[in-house]
Amino acid sequence: MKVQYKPKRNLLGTIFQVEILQGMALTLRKLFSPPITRQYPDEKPPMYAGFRGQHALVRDPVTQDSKCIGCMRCVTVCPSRCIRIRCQQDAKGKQKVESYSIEVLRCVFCGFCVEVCPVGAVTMTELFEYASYDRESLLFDKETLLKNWDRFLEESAHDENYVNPFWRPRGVPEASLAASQRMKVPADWTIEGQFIGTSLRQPQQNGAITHTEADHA
Amino acid sequence: MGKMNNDLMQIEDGIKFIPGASALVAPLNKIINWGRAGSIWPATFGLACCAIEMMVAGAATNDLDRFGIIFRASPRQADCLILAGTITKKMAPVVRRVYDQMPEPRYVLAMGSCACTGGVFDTYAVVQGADEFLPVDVYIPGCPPRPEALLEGLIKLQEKIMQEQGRWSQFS
Amino acid sequence: MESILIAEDLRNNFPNAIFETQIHRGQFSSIVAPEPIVEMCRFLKEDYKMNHLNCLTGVDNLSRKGKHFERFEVIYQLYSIEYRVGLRLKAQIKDSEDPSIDSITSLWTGADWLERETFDLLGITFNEHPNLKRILTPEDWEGHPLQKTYKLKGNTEWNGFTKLKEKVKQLKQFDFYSAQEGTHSND
Amino acid sequence: MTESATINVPVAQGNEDKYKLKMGPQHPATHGVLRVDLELDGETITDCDPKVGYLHRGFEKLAEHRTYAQNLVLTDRLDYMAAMANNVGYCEAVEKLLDIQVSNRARFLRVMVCEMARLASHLLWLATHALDIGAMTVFLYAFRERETLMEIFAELCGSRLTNTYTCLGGVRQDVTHEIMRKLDNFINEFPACIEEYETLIDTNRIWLKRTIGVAPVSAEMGLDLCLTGASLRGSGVDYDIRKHVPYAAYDQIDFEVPLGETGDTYARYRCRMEEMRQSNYILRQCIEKMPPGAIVGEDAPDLVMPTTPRKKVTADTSARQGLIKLIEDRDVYMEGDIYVATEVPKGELGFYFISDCKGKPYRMHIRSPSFIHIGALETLGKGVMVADLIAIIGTLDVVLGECDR
Amino acid sequence: MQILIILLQIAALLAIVLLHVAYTTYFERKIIGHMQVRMGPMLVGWHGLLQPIADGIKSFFKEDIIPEQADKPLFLAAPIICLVTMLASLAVLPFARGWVLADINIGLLFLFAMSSLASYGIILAGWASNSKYTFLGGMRSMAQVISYEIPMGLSLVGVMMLSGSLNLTEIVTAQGTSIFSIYLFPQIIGFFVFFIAMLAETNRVPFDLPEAETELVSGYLTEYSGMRYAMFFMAEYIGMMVMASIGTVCFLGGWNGPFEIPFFPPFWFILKVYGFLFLFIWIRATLPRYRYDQLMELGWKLLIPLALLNIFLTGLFKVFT
Repeated sequence: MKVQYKPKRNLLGTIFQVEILQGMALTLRKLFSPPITRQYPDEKPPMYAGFRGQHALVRDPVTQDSKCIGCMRCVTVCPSRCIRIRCQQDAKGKQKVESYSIEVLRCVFCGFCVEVCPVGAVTMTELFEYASYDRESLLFDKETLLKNWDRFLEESAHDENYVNPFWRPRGVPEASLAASQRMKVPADWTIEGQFIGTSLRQPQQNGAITHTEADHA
Repeated sequence: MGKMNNDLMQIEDGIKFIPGASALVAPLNKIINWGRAGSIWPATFGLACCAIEMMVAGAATNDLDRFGIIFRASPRQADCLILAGTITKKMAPVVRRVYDQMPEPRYVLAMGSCACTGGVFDTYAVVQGADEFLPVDVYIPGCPPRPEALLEGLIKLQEKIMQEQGRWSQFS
Repeated sequence: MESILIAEDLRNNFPNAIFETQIHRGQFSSIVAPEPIVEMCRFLKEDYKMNHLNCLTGVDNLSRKGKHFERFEVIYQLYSIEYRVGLRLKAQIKDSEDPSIDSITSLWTGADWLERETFDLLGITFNEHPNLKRILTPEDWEGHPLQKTYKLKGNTEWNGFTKLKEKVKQLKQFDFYSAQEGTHSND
Repeated sequence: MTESATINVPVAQGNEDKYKLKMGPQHPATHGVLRVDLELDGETITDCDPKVGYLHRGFEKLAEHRTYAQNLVLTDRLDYMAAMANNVGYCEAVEKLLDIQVSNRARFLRVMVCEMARLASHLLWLATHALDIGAMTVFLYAFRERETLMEIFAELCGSRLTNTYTCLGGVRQDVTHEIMRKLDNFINEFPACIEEYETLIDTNRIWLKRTIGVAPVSAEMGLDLCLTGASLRGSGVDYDIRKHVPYAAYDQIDFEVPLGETGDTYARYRCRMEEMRQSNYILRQCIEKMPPGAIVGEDAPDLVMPTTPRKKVTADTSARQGLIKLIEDRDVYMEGDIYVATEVPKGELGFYFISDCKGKPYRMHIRSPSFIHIGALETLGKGVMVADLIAIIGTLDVVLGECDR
Repeated sequence: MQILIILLQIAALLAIVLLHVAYTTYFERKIIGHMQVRMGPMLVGWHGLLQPIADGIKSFFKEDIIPEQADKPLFLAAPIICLVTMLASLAVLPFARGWVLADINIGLLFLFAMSSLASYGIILAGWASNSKYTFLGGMRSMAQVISYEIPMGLSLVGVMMLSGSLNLTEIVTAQGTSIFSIYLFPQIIGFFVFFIAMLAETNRVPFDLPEAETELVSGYLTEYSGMRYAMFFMAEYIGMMVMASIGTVCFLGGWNGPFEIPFFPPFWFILKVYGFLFLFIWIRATLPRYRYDQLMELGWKLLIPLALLNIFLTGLFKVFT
């Protein structure tokens, strides 16, 4: 396909600078249209579940402690090697996590640690405002990470039933999920309720289609 | 001048004090700090990925101009250096030179993991943190941080500037 | 037009220079001797219209075993836009003080930088290259990073960076705050 | 000194007409940390020597020390204007190397994010190119639309710029109805936005003067310089990897490849503008044709990749952790090498891999379009004026993260 | 006593003009911001109203860097030359009938002389900084000023012929007999040439080559910091105002308006000047930048012939009426 060029200017257009006047008309029109600026400190940007922001360790509502079992999968998968876990075996031979730290300034926010965690212990919250004057305060230890979780629950609209999309990926068949991953999720996270192309919808006559049409309306 | 020196009171070891000066200095200090905090001009200095988010912060959705922040191309007119991206060893002397060219008072923001610590690039070619050769004022985590996070870093910097005492460059 | 036919024809034209033709996941590659590489590329470019040089890079085969593998390898990935076929040439270069191969900048001007990059990162010299200098690393860098003997964190610190750190130490006394601290307090 | 301009005045020693100017690495128009050493005669460039490497981070070395799954995060930081397209390119290459099947839905999702990334990248190119030539309002307008895309990315995968969206065997997250509704709105509104940019610059006499006839590249010259992408298609060479070697679901999608004629800055500009329209069309098809199904293939490897071959994981450990799917004893760790190229917004992004039976690549080479395009600057930059050089850097659409790696 | 009054008048004029300059920058940021669908300064003061003040305070207390390699006296003198010449040209501007500091007979020539002198400041700044970017900026500025002074002067010859005077007050008065009591319509070609030359003289988009940010970093300003930079900045904006005033006086009928405003005669004058300034800003928000050689081409090959044509036509007009 050859690219389309706009027709050449005629003499009259050249003398009266029509194209420049058109451009100026556009900017003038924009002068009176409302600005799209979000006034940040007052207006926060829209945040979505699964945003890869500040790290947190989920506080278990029962034990009030972290859910981490010390399997080291997050440590292994971390591309920037910023997670440190120290484990200890207690008297019964059960593994206990002694310390868990994330060096946030080295993190690349890929979300791999959240994705591989078998128990949904580590997560990335929707908080992103935690700039600091020094480097030390951005080395999160276990206590800080648990506090981050509290702060997240406090500042966001989520409650205890929060499911991070990296714990339970959207669009994965229920059968291929581990037991711990079978969480209660919105309908369109499952295979049955997922988005299907508009041209493919007609032949299907199940519950999914009514849902999608309702959604579109 | 000599007479004035005699009037200096030594309140602590090494700290001298002019009687009555604080009444004059404090409001002036406040005004200057307000002026500085209200017009931070960063140098246009994009290094890598974070530079794109820095541009977004300057674009219409977030609009740094609201804070009185406009990018200056020349470091001579800049007050603040936003290190947006990975600093490699080859680049480090240049970064330092840009910093040296800036007039006092000058501030440095390290934006993103790479500028703060080197991030994922723990290799032969990358400086492991800008603070190896620059005094960094604010660290902004994220890879890259959201543009709003950069704004928050700049607000933190403004708070820091408001706290300053007597940083009056050549007039001090 | 099939890649295999081209590879065969190449073998017929340069019988002594082709050691082996491999196929892996549907891609053909010929392991070749380094000497006639320019003629080979010209042959492919002119006879089979392989006018697009996809990729030119080098490999350090130190910890990799193979029948024909020498220490260094230079990869030429060629593609014919007209016939939509590709062929890879893998020129083997023996380990020596100064591993070298002829430059193909006479065929593709664009190969200039790719060869410079290969020289920079692997230390393979390209004969008759117009401007063979380091490109990615600083000019006084020591070592070639992509060689397998080179550590990830580097074998030695770059000279320029140590100098910078010294300079920073010197400049620190002119800093506004440190200068003030120097006059006001004892530490 | 030998070829002093038109008037032949004897020049004293040391007062030569020519002088050197080092532009960059800190310069507002070099798109990052490119440095160009110029030799100038007045304002005309007589010698142009681009210097790169100021962002050389050692990607290829680092990749040899990380697993295939971990290296994905590095590709985000290559061409950070279109991280999605890089993710897709990397995954396509590794999947071919390790022989991993991708589900059909994931293919379509990949096409979708690729084209969104192409729009985002081209918008950023338009913005900076226009800013370089002095039209600063286009910059803001283009960023307005780009923000919409970035927000869709953030909702889709949790990050705006460095997406890490794909994974070996598919993608990491499915789309939701909300995302598709937003995308649908976007593609309905976007053609009007392109019109808006074109009103400002397309026929503007200053823009035409600054772009027509500047740095013309003929088809032969383009191939000789190894240019790819819109920079080559502006010269009329029909080379688009999406058509030549279809990857993802591009074989199921209908689109056209815009080709220029003259190969000058204006032709490349027009090519990219048309590509944006085509991308919009592809996105519309993605919405129409999105097939149902899982987002990862059956045999997708786990993120925690074993680094040594044939490591048996016993049944009980996998039961405990619940997730480990093995790539044991398959021929994924077969020895061999592969070169897979994909069409990213900048041009041809190729990955050359050598596998030596380990979970880490033995060698990863990235054929980055920007590196070669900056190499072409050496030829294109001769004989033009300083202002044109800025326009040429803009029109080649380079990004230094990808160039220096 | 007379001197004291004049001094007071000068002081008042300077204070008002400098305040206007400060707020012109504010309006520029606001207007361009809104044209680019964003907001402009918002947080320093109510809707950013204190922004220029903050900028000023900050600039005043910045460190003043003089590069080691610079030619020090010239480096220091350049911004002063720029600012002083620009301020001096304010003296002859008639803001309203009788509202003029020095009503001299060669007012228009004086303005030309001053605006040419100001370009010396720019050239010296470029040269004295001893940096290649500033040097290129200075060279560009010199070439630009030389090539655009001529069309500008020629375009005003028509006005001089019609009014028969170089005195600005008399030019305004003479326009009373014209259509709408402005010279815009009889001198439309002259106005076109003048307007383009005016943009070029003040180094505004699309002719902002001397400080083209994406090419020459900041052009001739690259090495200037703090207060000296602010002085150049002020000079540039005063230059804009002066040029807008010449345009107003020569083509738009100065202080004449559709009706008289009691107690504040310069109302129409100021309104027209602000109209011009808005046009400057509007153009800046819309257009790309010319290339150096194209700029020269436009000046010498289009504007000068047009201006000469205008003189010829005006002459014919004068002869036949």
